[in-house]
Amino acid sequence: MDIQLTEEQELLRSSIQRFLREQYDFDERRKIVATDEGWSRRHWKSFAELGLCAAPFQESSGGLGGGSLATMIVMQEFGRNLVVEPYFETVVLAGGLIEDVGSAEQRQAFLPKIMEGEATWALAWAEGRSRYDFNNVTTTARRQGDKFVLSGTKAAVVGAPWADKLIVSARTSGGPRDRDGVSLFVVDRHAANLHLQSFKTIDGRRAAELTLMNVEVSADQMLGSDGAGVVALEATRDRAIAALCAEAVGAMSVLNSATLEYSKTRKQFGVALGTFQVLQHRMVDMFIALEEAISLTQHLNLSLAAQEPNGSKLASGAKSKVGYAARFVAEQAVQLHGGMGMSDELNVGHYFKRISSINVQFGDPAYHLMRYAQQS
Amino acid sequence: MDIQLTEEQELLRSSIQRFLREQYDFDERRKIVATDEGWSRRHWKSFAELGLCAAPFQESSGGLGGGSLATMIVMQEFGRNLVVEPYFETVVLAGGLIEDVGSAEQRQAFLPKIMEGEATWALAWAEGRSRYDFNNVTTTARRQGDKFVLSGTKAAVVGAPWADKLIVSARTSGGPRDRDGVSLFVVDRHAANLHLQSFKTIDGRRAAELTLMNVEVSADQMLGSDGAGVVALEATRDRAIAALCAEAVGAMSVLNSATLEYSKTRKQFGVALGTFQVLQHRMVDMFIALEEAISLTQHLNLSLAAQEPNGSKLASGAKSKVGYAARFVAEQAVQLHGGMGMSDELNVGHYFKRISSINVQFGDPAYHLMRYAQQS
Amino acid sequence: MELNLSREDAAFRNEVRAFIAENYPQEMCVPNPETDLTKEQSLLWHRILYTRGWIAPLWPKEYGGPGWSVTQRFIFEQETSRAGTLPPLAFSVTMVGPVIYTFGNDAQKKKFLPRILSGDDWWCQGYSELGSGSDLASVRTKAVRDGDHYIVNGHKTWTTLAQHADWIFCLVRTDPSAKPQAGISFLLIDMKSPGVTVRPIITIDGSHEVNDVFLEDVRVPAENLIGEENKGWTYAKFLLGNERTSMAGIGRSTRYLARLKQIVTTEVDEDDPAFGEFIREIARVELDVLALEATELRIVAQMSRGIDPGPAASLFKIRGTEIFQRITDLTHQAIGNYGLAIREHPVTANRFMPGPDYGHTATEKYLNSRKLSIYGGSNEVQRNIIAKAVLGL
Amino acid sequence: MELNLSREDAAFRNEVRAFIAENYPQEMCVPNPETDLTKEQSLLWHRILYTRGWIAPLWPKEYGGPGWSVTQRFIFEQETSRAGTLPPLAFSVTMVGPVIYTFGNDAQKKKFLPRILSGDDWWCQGYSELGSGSDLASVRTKAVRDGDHYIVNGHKTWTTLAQHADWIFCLVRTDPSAKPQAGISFLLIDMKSPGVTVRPIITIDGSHEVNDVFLEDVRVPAENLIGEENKGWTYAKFLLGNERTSMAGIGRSTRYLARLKQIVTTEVDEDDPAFGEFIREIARVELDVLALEATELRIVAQMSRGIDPGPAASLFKIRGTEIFQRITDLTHQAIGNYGLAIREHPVTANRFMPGPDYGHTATEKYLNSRKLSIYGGSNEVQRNIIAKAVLGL
Repeated sequence: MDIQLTEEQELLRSSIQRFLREQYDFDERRKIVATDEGWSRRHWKSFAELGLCAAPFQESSGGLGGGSLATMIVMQEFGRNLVVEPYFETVVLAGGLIEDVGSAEQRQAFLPKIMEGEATWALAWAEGRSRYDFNNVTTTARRQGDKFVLSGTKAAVVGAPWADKLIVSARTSGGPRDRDGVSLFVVDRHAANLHLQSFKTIDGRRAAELTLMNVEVSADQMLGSDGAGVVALEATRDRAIAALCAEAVGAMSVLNSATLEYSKTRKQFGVALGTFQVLQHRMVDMFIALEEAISLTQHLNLSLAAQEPNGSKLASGAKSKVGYAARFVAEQAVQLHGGMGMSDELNVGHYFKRISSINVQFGDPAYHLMRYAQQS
Repeated sequence: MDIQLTEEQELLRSSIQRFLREQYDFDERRKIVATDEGWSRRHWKSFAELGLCAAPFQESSGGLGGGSLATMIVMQEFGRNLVVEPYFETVVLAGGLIEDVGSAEQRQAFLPKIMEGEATWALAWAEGRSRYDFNNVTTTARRQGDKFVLSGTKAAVVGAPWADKLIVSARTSGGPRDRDGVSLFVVDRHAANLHLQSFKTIDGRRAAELTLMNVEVSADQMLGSDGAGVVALEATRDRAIAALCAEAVGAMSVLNSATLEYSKTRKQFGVALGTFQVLQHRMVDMFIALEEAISLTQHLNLSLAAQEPNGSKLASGAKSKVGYAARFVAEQAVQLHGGMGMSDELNVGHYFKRISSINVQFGDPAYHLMRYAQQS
Repeated sequence: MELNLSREDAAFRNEVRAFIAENYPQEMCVPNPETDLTKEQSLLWHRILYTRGWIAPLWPKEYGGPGWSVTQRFIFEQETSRAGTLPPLAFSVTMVGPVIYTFGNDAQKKKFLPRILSGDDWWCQGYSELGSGSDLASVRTKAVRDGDHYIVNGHKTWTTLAQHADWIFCLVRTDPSAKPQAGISFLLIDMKSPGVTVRPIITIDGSHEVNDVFLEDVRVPAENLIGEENKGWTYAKFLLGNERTSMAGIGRSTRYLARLKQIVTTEVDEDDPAFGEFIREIARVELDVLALEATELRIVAQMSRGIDPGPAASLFKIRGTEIFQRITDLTHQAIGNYGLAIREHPVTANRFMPGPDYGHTATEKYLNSRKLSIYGGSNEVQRNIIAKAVLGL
Repeated sequence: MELNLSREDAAFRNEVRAFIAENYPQEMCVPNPETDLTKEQSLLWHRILYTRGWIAPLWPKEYGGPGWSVTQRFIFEQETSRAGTLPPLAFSVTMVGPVIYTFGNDAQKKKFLPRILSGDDWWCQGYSELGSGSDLASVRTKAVRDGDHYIVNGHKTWTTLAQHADWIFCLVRTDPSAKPQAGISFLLIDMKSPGVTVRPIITIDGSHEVNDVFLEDVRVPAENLIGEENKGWTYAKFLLGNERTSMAGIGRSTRYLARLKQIVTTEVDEDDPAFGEFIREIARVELDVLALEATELRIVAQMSRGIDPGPAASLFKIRGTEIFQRITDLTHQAIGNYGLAIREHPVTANRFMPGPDYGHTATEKYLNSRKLSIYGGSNEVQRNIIAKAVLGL
């Protein structure tokens, strides 16, 4: 009932842990974030060599067959170390989509490069007014012979500035908020008439707003069925949430340990902070929040792995509950660190910001609470 | 800006305080609640002699002209002493309605008896499925010559079992949820074909469910204009809320003092409860909740007295915020009293129950929060 | 949430379900079984379980337990509580029983255990005293040795269902000079002994569940001492651990949550301003239940792999009671104006109670459940325990 | 909420409103005035108020205050903050100024007060130290008397806008052997003194508001000592009271709340699952603001009747910061996906920032406002103060 890891999974986890411990401490991460690209191609290559990029994919796709539990293991450790490389965008989002709805040719063309760490991807589904609604697409894709011509603007595409490939949702039919008629396209980041305006994200990553002005895409670059993009994105979201919850759990566990440690050493009014009962109970609530988040995250990942029918509802539930729990833990970790918690130099604020970012990605806790409530 | 009481108001307050201190301690109240009627006609008479029953009415109606501020003063003290006599039902609800929309004849017929403490009233607006919506009326009043014939069931009418008169809302036109078409009627509690099923309320009072099977009411017993009952009830609700908030503030202030006192004397683990920081901060939050409740209650009463245009919105706001604050204070007062807080013998639980009851009357905090939000 | 069960375990679950469906006494299906049943009615299901051999899932087989695995016990707990069956006497089966078979002598085991299982003896708990509350070590009831007896004097309070009890297990001070925890003994007292008086305490919901128990010069045979004199604190703590573990109350919360949903559907129109609030709050508490259940499953899985759950019991106690309080609060809100009414006790069908049947116990449940964060070691004390035992603070 | 004002007060309010509308510098209307202005830009409004004689509402007339009533001061505070004007330098006008005119000698008053009013001197606060936080009495910076100078060594931190400061007022330890509070003095130090180094601290929102200030063998003339040696704690507490009173921040919260409403109206469709949540939470925080404002009015009314507000400042600090944090939190949520973006500092117009203008500072405000419950005496410490001073615990 609890996740007792298989030998393989234990191996995966300990190899990530060892690598990150040796090569990805907070100083190293800070240096990576400060580079132009904001992520390290060298580390990316190492992740691939460790098998992380191939871990979740099916063996029939050339992957290691680890599925959502492998993703959970990777993301939790990445959460613990605030890894900024575009694993989530490339492997979980794009890779998952390609494996899920891509044609045999597309899988063959794209997945090996992802698994080998030779290509990074980004997923462009959001628009300025879309909020968290996949239906709300005004970007259009007009058929012209064996091509589609894409026009529109996509917002807040994390990982886009340095991605090799983009997956873009665009409307091939239907009205601006119809569920049907949205299709997905693989677009080269260097495609003609595609303009990127880059910006930094709260958690030290790079994102971009895309403007497509008649970008031509070969028809065989449509991913999945014509008009069925929303369904594919919804399944992607469930996997994305499972991964983000695991990452949040990793980040929360570091915040809890750091806060506890700090409270035992830091003195105020002549005694350790941790002797104040109010702070003790706060940390107990942080502990409980983490325990519950771990439980729900495992439960969601197991349910997705078992293809339980209520997986999508459960995903929203977990995104909400884990999101609220993570926000509580992050806010209290800063509060209990006092002034130090506000400083950019300490790692605590960076975990806070990654959690704030996770809570925005694919819908915030309030959105998913009501989505959970509305799903029968 | 703050309410600096006039000399008259100070006199009113101190006379109530003296009376209640001398004649209405918790044991006396317990005895009153245990009687058949559940309230004391003797005390009721004393209240009238003190001028409380006449206090809020206009001088032109024969009252003392104290308005909503007088009501506030009375209700706050009644809240402090958990007074169970039907002041709210008779003076605030019925008296207010009669003064507000009654004809000259009706005012003359009914108000003097109310002011002299010779009649008690109850207001029957709710029905089984109405929840907090005045529009939702299925009880009908059919015109027959110079009479109306009332049929239907009214729910949870506090004070009805021993009231002399009832004000009943019934539909004279329109569909079951129309805003227009609800009218108000004065009905004698002993009227033929009117059946009462009595029950006890959570706060030690008596209420009844009314069944009207062709109850005949003379047409001149219609209160206010034909079909305009909802508007009259809404104005009544604003006044009712102002009074209930004041009562809640009175109850909260006793709970806060009692809890503070208890925490200073009661020892656990060898020290006074009040030395535990978690409980200290809890009591600080109870203190803050009370201060804010006092502020909003005064603000509402001043606004109603000044007939500010946004009074009704403000009433909902206060009902919500004061209601949440009172619930928090009540629940924590019980919690901090530990097992004793659960005992029927201590007064704390009775304040808790009166607050629970206030939170139900005329709409709970969640209802009024959204009503507040929806009022422009 | 359903467990992924092995075929054997699934068969067991079906067996339990069927047994409950066929055997749970109709007589016990009253609005509020905790308060509305007589002593004899309360014992009906206990005796049925006893006959079936299922009365004491946690007991070792040699003392009458069924010999179940951790998972089977969990399944049984889950099925019985989801079905809303009245749990067997916790003070007998869950609390004093394990103390007797763990720390008692052979004579005590032989005398008491069978009658606990059969329901012939009804036990109550003499822990709390006026002014002790969650601080049990401050017990003041005295037991003075007098030949082969103890003379006991004191006043126990908040004693649940003492009005039905045949026996009471008491913490008593046998060494007034020792440090608080060191001078306490664990004594079994016959409620029929001269000098034992029970006085009802009515709680704010109007019910009579708890009592004062006065002990005046009660002569208790020394053979009723459990274990060693002055070592009672050890046994008392052992017992409290057992008490709290069961406090997640997932089954109960799941049932009350389903009822709440039904009430909201019936009572609150979609255009009611508060409709969205109910939907949201129900979703929130449902997720709280789900997360706590998933946590319980993790712990059960760890236990079945031999890992000590540690002070997880405190987490279950805190969150389980917070959740149930929230559900009863929302249920009280959901019935609207009828939330003003409360049943009179003792409950009879003759008294009029307004509104739909499903709302009749909402108010008293809301009031009664306020005790959950106080009794059994207040939630503040549970947080202290986690702070110390888990966080090392 | 509008005050019921006398005719005179109403005229005054109109005068203030008109003055702001006509005189507030366009240059200061930037997305986030607290971080986006240069020193000189920050001072523009200060100097305009100075010229008008309105720079120091709380100061006695003899030192340059306008001689307003409590109500007028309140009106001025309300109008300026609602209009979103950048408050004059709090460390100069609100904090050190009153200390100087209350506890300083004539020479100090003459030297410092006029330059505070004119804005010629920019003051910063040397209270916090690494490892002291809300526990100010644990100050370790040392000042050793050497003839007619003090030699100061130490490290102050979280010093707001020290990068602009001409002077710093410091708590320093002059008697290391005394009890913590007893050995502290209040010293004014010229930031241009040799041995003073300012090092920026970048906070989690990316901005540079606070600094480390290192003091190495800084020679400070003894004439810069305020009051008596070792009595600094008294002056420090006096100053903190002034700081906290202004922390209700009703005007600021009212402005940010209005902006939040506008953002939600624009960004969140009615069929968005979270729409109802925004409506509800906005209503809730609006009522919180209303209740706090009504409380402030009560206190102001009491003060104008000569009643000491006592530790009400702590209540305002707690609730004012909780409210503003909640508003910035909701605003960050309201901008949806754009909540991922954050401006880079120092801010220039050249850098691309996605989404509508009104969302550009939402993320950094959310992050930055986390400090409010920490700085100026953490909210936990404020609750301790109320527990002690109001509740007598």
